[in-house]
Amino acid sequence: MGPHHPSTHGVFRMIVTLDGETIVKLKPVFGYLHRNHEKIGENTTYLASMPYTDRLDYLCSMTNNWAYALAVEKLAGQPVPERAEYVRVILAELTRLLNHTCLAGFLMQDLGCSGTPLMYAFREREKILDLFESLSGSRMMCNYQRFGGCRLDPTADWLAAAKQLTDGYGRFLDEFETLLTGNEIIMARTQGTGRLSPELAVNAGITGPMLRATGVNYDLRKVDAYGIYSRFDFRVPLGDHGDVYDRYMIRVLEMRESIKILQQAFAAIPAGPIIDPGAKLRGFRPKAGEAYGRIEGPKGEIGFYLISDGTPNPYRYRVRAPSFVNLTVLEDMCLGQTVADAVIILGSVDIVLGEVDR
Amino acid sequence: MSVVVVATSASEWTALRVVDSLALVATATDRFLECAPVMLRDAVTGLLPDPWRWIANGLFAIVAIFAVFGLLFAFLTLAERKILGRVQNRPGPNRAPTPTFPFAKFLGKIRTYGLAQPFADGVKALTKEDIVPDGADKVLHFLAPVALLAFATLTLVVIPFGRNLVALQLDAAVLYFFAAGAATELAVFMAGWASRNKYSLLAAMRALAQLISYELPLLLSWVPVVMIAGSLSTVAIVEAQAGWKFGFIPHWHVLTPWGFAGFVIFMVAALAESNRSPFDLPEAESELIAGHLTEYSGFKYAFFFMAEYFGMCALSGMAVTLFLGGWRAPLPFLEFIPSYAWFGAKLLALILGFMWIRATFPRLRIDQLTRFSWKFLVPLALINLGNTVVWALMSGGSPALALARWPVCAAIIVVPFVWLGRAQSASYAPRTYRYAA
Amino acid sequence: MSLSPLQLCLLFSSALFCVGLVGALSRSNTILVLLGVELMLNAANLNFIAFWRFSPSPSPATGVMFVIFSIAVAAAEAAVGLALVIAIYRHQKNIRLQEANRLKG
Amino acid sequence: MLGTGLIQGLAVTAKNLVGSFHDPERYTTVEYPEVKPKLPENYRNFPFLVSETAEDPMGTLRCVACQICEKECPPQCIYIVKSKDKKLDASGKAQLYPATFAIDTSVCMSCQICVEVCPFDAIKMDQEFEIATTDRFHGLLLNREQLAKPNSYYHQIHPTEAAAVDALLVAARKAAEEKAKAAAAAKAAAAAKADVARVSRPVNPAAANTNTGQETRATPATSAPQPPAAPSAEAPKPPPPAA
Amino acid sequence: MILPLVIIALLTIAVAAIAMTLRNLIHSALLLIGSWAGIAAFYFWAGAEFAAFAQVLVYVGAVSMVVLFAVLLTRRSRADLEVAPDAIGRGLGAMLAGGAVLGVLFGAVFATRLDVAPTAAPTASVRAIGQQLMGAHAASLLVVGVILTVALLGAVVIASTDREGGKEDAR
Repeated sequence: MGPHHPSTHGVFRMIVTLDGETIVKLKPVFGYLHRNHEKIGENTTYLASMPYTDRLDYLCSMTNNWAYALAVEKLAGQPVPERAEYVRVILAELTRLLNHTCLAGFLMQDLGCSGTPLMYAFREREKILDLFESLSGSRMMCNYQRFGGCRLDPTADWLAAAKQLTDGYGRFLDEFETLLTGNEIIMARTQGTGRLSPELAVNAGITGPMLRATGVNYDLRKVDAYGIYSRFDFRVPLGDHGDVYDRYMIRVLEMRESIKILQQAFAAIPAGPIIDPGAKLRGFRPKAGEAYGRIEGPKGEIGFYLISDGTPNPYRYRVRAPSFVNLTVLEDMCLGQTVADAVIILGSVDIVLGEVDR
Repeated sequence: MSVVVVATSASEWTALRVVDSLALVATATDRFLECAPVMLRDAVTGLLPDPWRWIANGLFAIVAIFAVFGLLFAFLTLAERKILGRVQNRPGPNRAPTPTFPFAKFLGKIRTYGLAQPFADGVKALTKEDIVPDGADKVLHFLAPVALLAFATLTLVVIPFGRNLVALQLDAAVLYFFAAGAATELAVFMAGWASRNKYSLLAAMRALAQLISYELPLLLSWVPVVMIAGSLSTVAIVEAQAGWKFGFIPHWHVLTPWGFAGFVIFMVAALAESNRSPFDLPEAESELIAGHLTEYSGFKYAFFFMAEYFGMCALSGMAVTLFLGGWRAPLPFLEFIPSYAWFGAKLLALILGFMWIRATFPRLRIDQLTRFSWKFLVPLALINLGNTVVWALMSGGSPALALARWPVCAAIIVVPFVWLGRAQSASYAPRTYRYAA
Repeated sequence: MSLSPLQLCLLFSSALFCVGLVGALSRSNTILVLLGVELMLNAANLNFIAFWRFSPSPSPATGVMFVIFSIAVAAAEAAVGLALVIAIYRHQKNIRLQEANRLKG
Repeated sequence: MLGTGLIQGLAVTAKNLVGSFHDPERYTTVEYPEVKPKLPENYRNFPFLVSETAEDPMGTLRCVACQICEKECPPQCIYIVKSKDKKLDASGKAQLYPATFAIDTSVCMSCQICVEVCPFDAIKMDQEFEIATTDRFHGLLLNREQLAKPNSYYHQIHPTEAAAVDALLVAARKAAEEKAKAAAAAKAAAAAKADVARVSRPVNPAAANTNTGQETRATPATSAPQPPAAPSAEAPKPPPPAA
Repeated sequence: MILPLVIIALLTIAVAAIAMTLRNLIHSALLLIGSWAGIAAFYFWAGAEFAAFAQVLVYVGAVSMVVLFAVLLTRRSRADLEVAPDAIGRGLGAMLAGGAVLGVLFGAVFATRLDVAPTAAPTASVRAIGQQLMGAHAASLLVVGVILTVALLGAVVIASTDREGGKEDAR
């Protein structure tokens, strides 16, 4: 199925050998969107590669920024003020809502609904993107986090608008679920297709909703408890079949958890500086050393590994992209399924080519 | 409402049975609107000598059907995209400008809320370059859309649009309808085979498997109607649904348990037969690009599109005739509205239902599709046959028996539905999820 | 030598019969032979209807009955015949009539 | 039972179909050419150069060609050539100005880092997004004349931000004047002392209270007072390394 | 009244003849299906509508599918369809036999005096056919039913032993 097949999310090619309808061998081919992200990272200053992190996983730029900022702060030992931590959590959870809604929409589109769930998903996504735009200036390429805090302080009415959105999100989710989760056709098509065993998932280094759908309890927000996640109480949903239906349901349940986190965060956000006063913008020379900062992105564990040698440019700049790792098991899930299922399984893995190819 | 001027003309070859149309007019209620079309036609054909009158009748009918259903097709495509849009919270096409002629610049400025869209599509389809793959055998490539459209139009001939507006009054009309319907498979095969590429042949095979496996439930679902109505001719079936019970419940077949079950099976099978919504496997975008239509472009593609809509209109027209009491008004005092208006309203209601389903459901996989037909629809249709027999037997006796037959027949059809439904959905169940500590 | 319509029908059906015969005999492809036989069967049906059409007492439509039954049986025969053709094909990879002469296997 | 999930699905689409006619929340399309969408205030597209007055945009550019933004720009899409002579800027100091200042908008990804690092608030983000051109090369290479826009335009597109920036500028200019006056007074006193102590001639290193060369608006070390409503335009500038 | 009969007859014979001589298998199969439709038209003319629709439903609807599927499944490449012209001798022999049979039949038809009154077409209404089917021929109807099911199962068994063979029609 060629690079611009209508069902792959971006330029991604699958060489599928068929026996009748069932798949015998599947070789994913990607690299069409390789932009040499990591080499650029080595030739520019730490600050300059921040806007490039938006282009990694172009659906959730806020979490990419946060992961990179976290890594650099770990490298340079940069403290982060209280309010910035809260704003970062709020933005990360909003991005999670955004990403999971998008995924549900694309998955239904692969299943064959002629666009209806996708349009509902995009209607909600637009609202979140408008919030990002009024905060950071651009809908998807926010470039909003800095080392030691955030660039702009969200105003009171921005926070009110965001709170009003999260309260309304529960209603949208209920409507979305009544349309889809109970639908017999969807259940018939997705339950049992693309089954992933927990052992294989753990060995292949799968992270994020795909891993939790197989039943493995591994959520960085609980494991690392980075930022101030330890202050919020939320639950981590786990599936037990590891098939396409589970991945869809896990993401929907995670959205509900994110809404809870957001509501708690809005209630408890303190006033105060948005960025650490001592934070240096230009001439930022971290001491030599290495650091690996990772957060629980909507697609899985997104991590940045930096080695600095005291100069303004990092010596080594490595991105651990969840989509790339999750893609490695695509063949194991597709064996024995029909062509129509391969398309759905790819959809449920939720890959974004910008992140896969870097 | 679409005024259907359709001639009543006896089947040409059996001269004996020419039903004198003038006689029919006298019996019908003589409101002007009701029999305007027939009188108009008689006025025209009256001038011609006898043998030519029959040809004039035929031509009249053909012209009327093509005119009405052609326009209906055009505006149905627009309605489909509008409804799909509105369901998805967007306006749907409204940007097609009215044609601007050099001398009438202002024409282009009129905001036509999308009404000019079908004509724009038509022009686009006409002007699109018509690609024929070099390997394909030209004859079949050209013949496929023509054949498909021909069979689809043939089925329209036998549906009674109004009180005495039926193009061809046949004794075995329903059988004729499904004979013409069954021939569409041939055309689909030709299309798949003629475009000479692997994908479209695979899709043609899938389409045929689907058409064949859904033809049986389609046929089985109208047998009860014929058993109760006692005749195969559509006009007689509509006749059988005349009259009202207790003054306001019409005798429509759909209001009886077996009738409702038959109607549901008929509609599901009709959905599959015209390749729409949950069963639109041949044109499954995500798998085979456009199924057996990949190699067609320009006007031939529009032909396929038109044939699909004609098929949909024909099937829902037949559903209206069989189950919803053809052109009968639902309530006695609503009789003054002309009969073809009622038929049109019911037809549009059904087609809007088609579109509504298209906007909501995802697609079934090929094996689920055929399993659904063989394991669920066919047994249900057979049970429905038994159900009608019980209904007919119990209807003879005392009123108590008449009352008792409602729950009995309802039970006969609902219990297997639930049991088969459970068997059908054994492979999946709504799941509950646990949360980590 | 005025030809009555019945005679015309008979001519029509016999001509069709002969075309079927020629087809069946001349083609080497099994499927076309089967189709030729099918055509001959239909020609026979034609006669039934013709005689029923011009028979003095058309009330018991025996002719039509016969035709319906023969259509049903012919359909069954065609189905089985073509299944055989496919079985032969799988056996000897082509369906030329002449080579289907081995009874073994 | 088999059909229940499907029927619920139909009910949802029906609700949306009906909803889209009366409920604005369910009818989200904005018909663009006729109805322009309202842009949030922080929206940013390509940068532009701020000039003090509208009449002579070229003459009163705030930019002093310090080339910080040229170095800091991630995709390196800014090109500056310093002018030979100097001209007076708004606060009366002789400053360089950019002879040519070109931004290649085909390369620029509007990441707004140049606005952050610019110590003189000379470059800001524009909100003009209908800038399609037919010419791929020259059309997208905006030179100084095309980039310069008056401060009033800046107020018009970013009202709160512009107000904050102006407040800072005015404060800085006042601070500069006092310093200048204080320096003049100190000079006068020093001159007087010099006459008196011509003989003793003590050498007291003049505290470098006025840096020559880049006149930087040393913002107070603590972060800019948080304007309660307006978002602070820039992160506080650390005093650049001593010139 | 004779005109339609003559038209249908000539058309059907012409279509059948071309079908038999065509080189391309698919074309000849499709033309043959056309000739079946011609026969159905003849039934329609003769007044037996029920037979006409049965013929169309059974032959043009279903058996044609079986034929086309069989044609498709028994070819390896497209070349197989261009059936090579078989030995001329064989063709000539067939023509001779056919001609002889035709001569005999025509002679018989011309010889007999079938003076039949041109009565109007008897209408075999569906109700009458139904009664007879259920009445006099009820037993034979059941027998035909059994034949059909047995033929169906047999065909499926023969065709699909190991490989997924011919797709038998549901009829």
